[in-house]
Amino acid sequence: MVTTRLYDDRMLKSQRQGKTSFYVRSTGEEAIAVGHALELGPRDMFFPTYRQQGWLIAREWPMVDMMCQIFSNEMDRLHGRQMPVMYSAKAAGFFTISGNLGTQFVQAVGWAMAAAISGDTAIAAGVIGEGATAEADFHHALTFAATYQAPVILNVVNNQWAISSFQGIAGGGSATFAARAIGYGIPALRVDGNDYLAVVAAVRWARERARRNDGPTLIEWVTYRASAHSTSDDPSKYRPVDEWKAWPLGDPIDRLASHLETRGDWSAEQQDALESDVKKSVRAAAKEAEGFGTLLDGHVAGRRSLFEDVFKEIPPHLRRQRDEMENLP
Amino acid sequence: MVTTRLYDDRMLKSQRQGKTSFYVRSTGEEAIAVGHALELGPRDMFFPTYRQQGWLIAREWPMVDMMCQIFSNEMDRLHGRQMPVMYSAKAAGFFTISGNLGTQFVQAVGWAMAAAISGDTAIAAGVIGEGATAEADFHHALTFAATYQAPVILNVVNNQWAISSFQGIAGGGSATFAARAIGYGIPALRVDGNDYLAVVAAVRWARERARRNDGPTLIEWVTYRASAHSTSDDPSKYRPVDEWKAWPLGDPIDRLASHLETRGDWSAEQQDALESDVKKSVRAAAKEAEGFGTLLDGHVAGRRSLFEDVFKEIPPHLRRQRDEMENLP
Amino acid sequence: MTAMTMNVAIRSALDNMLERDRQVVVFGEDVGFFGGVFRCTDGLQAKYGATRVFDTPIAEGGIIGVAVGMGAYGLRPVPEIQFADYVYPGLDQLISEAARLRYRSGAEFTAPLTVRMPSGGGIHGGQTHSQSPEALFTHVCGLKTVIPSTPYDAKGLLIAAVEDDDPVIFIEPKRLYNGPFDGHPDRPIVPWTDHPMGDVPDDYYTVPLGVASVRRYGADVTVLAYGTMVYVAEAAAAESGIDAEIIDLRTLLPLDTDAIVGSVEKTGRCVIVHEATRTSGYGAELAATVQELCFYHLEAPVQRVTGWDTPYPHAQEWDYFPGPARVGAALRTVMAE
Amino acid sequence: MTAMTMNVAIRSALDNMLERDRQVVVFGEDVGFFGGVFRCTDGLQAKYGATRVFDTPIAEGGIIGVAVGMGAYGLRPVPEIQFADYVYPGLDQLISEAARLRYRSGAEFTAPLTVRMPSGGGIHGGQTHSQSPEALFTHVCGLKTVIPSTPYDAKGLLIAAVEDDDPVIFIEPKRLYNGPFDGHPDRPIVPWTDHPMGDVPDDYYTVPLGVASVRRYGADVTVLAYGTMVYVAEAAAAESGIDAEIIDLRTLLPLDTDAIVGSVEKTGRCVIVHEATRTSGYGAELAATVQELCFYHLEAPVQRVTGWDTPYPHAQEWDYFPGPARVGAALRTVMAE
Ligand SMILES: Cc1ncc(C[n+]2csc(CCOP(=O)(O)OP(=O)(O)O)c2C)c(N)n1
Ligand SMILES: Cc1ncc(C[n+]2csc(CCOP(=O)(O)OP(=O)(O)O)c2C)c(N)n1
Ligand SMILES: [Mg+2]
Ligand SMILES: [Mg+2]
Repeated sequence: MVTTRLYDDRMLKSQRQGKTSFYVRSTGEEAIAVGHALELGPRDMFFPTYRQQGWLIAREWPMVDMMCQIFSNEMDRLHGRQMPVMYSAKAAGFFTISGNLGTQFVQAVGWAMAAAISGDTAIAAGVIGEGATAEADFHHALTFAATYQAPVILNVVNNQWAISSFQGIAGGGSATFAARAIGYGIPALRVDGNDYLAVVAAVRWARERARRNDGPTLIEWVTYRASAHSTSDDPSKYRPVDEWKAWPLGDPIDRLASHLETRGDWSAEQQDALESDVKKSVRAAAKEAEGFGTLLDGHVAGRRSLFEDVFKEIPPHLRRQRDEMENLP
Repeated sequence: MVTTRLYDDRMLKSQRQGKTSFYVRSTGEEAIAVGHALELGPRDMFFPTYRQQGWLIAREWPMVDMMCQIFSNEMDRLHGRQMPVMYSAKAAGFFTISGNLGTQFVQAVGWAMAAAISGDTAIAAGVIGEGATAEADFHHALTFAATYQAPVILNVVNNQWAISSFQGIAGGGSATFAARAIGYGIPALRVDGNDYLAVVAAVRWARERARRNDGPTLIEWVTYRASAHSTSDDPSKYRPVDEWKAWPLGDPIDRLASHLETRGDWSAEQQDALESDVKKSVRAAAKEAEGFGTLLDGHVAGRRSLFEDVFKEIPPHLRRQRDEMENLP
Repeated sequence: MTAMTMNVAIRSALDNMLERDRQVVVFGEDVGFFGGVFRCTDGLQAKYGATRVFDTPIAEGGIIGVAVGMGAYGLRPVPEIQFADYVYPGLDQLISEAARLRYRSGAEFTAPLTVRMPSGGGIHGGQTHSQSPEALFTHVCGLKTVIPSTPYDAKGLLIAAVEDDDPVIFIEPKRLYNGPFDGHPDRPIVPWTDHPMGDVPDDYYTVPLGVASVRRYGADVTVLAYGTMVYVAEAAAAESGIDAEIIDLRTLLPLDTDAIVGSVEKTGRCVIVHEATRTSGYGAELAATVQELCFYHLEAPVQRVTGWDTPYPHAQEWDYFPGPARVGAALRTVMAE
Repeated sequence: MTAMTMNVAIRSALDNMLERDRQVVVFGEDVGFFGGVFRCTDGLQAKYGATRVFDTPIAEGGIIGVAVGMGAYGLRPVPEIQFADYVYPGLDQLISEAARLRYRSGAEFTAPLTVRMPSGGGIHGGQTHSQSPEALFTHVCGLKTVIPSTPYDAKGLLIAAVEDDDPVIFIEPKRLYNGPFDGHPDRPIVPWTDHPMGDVPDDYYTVPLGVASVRRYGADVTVLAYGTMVYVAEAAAAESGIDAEIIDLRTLLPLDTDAIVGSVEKTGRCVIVHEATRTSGYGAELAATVQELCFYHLEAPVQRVTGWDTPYPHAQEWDYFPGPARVGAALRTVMAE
């Protein structure tokens, strides 16, 4: 969680410096992704939103690789095609992120169905923001998960905000998001997503249900989007500027640290040391990644790759278009 | 209900005779549409499916007009454009039917929102089959109805079947359709849809809630599709041929008649007399409508009207296309 | 070889692929127990079990959505959309997801789906059982679009589509399920089982995607058609006595441009026929391409004969359907210039 | 007259219409309290109340769905789709419902919606914030499609769209919100507030739908463009020194065919420019139409300059964007023939 927080801070700074075009922080919500990453198995598949970078960090995915994606540079495995933070890391069980809200939630169910069809015990976990639960994909995910009893964890991250809209606009005023599951006959939990230990316990429970083929579980994670929606957003236009300071439910990092301190397993000094160590390694990674190029210095992925991966093989009309591009004066 | 049943029988026969291309009966489900028609107000709007013809009959909409639509003849107000049974009758509070499942359910919510925005006490009632609840529109309807507390009745007609699929395929195996409402904080009822008096009571309750601006109500009507899905369907391929004879929940017409008989308000003779009267008037209407043409005699709506009502005014490109059609050798 | 109708040929393709490849799964509304409203999957659930051939909830968006997830896992899903008119709720998953998965993940994840759907009119289906939305798919980069016109091609192309590692939209002209339809509703159709092109091998074979087929050689004018319209073009050529070269495109994307250019350079004239509405239909792309590539060979403007820019009507469907009379008129027009 | 950016002009149109017509309602994701991510509805909720200007759940299908119901009731809904890339979940309600309501009800029910959405790239938005899906709408009979290129037109066309009794897709080229963009990202843009075309009346006025505007008169070649591409075409003409006649289509459907034919008959050459992917893009319809109607006047094949048939990339967006160099090359090509 600490690493995720500091990674976010650094990337925010990079965005401000023009090294990338856009950034999304997960401040305050780190426990959810990190808890999933550590509790799900190596062959399970996570269908994240753009606010689940904590998974990659917790799985010790090379930070330089993540940053190269952010900088769209020549080492970016996605060839500069995707907006920053839209990682894809199959080997880490991290599905390619879509800019379209909700779409991946039902795909997680399809993946889980496929695993079940194949007699495989791997499971899937989908993530959706409370705002995006209004999309069709949420309903489809629950319907298909219920009908086929798919081995999937359906996570609703209720961080209270969807850009400028409070959760009530998504229907959170008249019922909880956990309650949505009732109508489909899917067991559901509503969990304090800022309590790392609660996250671990709930994920384990749902994971075991899925692994034993007892079917899907929906978990509503109550948390709070402490930062702006993204670097394109100015929350002062729609919520009190200092609302975040009240940290509804408390900063998950502080809460875990003070729990450990109370138990005598951790100290403020250790926390400081950890943070300064992590800061150093984040800085080192950033330097290394910047060395491969950023949007600022223009060392971005080549344009030739534009035409690759539209299809498995480049069809004639795309070859003609690529030639046209390359022969431009 | 009797009229609806006999109307359906007659139109089925017309389809067999080739006077129309297609027909859908509502056998066994008549109470739901009829109860709505008689309990909602003249300015309320009903968003029906193709199995709600009972509304028009109960509202005493001219049967000849309905049949002209079935026969696509020159008196068809829809100019032969729509498949049979896809009526539109604004003056009867009956919204134009879509061949696409589900789409109208959320439109009912929009209509109700519009009434509320306009300070109007008219309300809307949407209808969806249990099979079609899996469509996105169902979820959108509930989400928007909950968020804006729209004055709408959201009816799920659970007739157990969606063409060949039992309700379990739509998720009805793990929870009731009424339970779907819980997650949105919408009050819901699950009602015996073959008990006409229960229909009346439930519609009244939901209507008053909406009228008083107490918000939406979802009602699951438990009923049974006694006939084939449509004239294009052969249910013997997927359910016991005599299943319908067991009339799950009982024939709504018989049940009401025997209730009235028990109370001493009705008799078998009266029932017979009613049926033979109705049969006569249905036959007379059919003769009259057939006089205006049917698919069999080819006296169908003219082709010129093909180009009207695509837009309010015919744009130049459609005028050119119409000319081209008319100048064909 | 067995005499097969087109829906039986499609079922045979699915049967072969379910048998050969454990990754193939088939599903959709009424597809499992019942065998599909057009019977294309009849008997497959009994043969391969409800785990691999199954019914789905009525939610086209959900059907494509789970198919994308299944494809990412490693299966080869072959979902059916009951009518092409009902694909729209699934378009977001097709456009934003299936078509983009390979690109946005640098080929880590792919969506090897084949989405089957019956299209076209002529069955009194009105505006919601008659549409031909193929042009929409061809505008989406990352999707391939295929439309067969014979049982033989249907089977071979479907197998090729299922084996293809990209998402393929497989459009089945429902007017051809039972027999070739030449656009004369008053005449009986010859069932495929009595037609030479209804001879279909029982075993596995493929017809490659991206290759057109010349259905009639001719010197006067090139007709570009696909699906049902191939037979309408044949009827129009026969009735008008114009020596048309009729190309059945079979795959709309990727398009067999070479076949088109070769023919138009020879004939110098081109008529394009489709049943979909005219404006921004696939005929627009074809006409634009032909004039780009064959401009100096063209003796007359490329003509489009298409459905009118109106919804498909119920009672007047034969006024809507671009039948042999309209195609014949276009042939005469280009020949007159 | 006030100097307005395009988003301010749009807001002004909504303001005028909310004031004049009680039936107008404005809604969408982040549209109400916040005023929209592009600020097009800023201040309107404060002025007209949350009953008429409001936030919606994140469900484009639901947004269009309730809008259709509202329109049937008698309101004039003006929903916003936050980015055109997110219209797909709403396509079924647009295609199957909004576009068909009048037709299938014999004009008993109508859907006088105006669906606003920002389109186009050049803001580092990657594949999900850069798309130009206009061609899809033009293939759907029953929808009108409008794309303005100046603040003045944006306001006048938007008012005309809101007053129109048919469903109108109103596409806002987001690269033009702040100022005319000529395709040179390295050069500063002139903000609309310093630009003559940023002068916009505060009061109600309309610019009629279906009428193109000639942005530059010329004798050598006709350029058909809309939205951002109008400025790219201007830059290309200026840089190449070719005397191009540049037509800003403004409405794609219904199309102002007369304006196009008049110009191409004069110049004998035609270049079409759009940012959307090429295959089955609206340029295909334009090219097909031009060759149909002006065949005997054409001296060279109609050329299309478009986005490539790939998703819109993030880092290489200037390689994707059809800038003045590509348009200039096409102008030179047609002049050389
Ligand atoms: C289909 C679609 N519609 C709209 C958007 C624009 N959008 C991006 S993020 C966002 C808010 C999402 O809120 P929520 O689901 O609560 O997730 P959070 O940002 O809080 O993590 C919106 C509306 C989008 N990306 N996709
Ligand atoms: C969007 C869409 N998908 C599929 C269909 C094809 N279809 C027509 S009726 C039907 C079954 C509907 O079942 P249900 O909703 O339970 O209504 P019922 O027929 O029982 O009244 C199906 C799948 C359709 N009309 N629209
Ligand atoms: Mg949120
Ligand atoms: Mg049903």
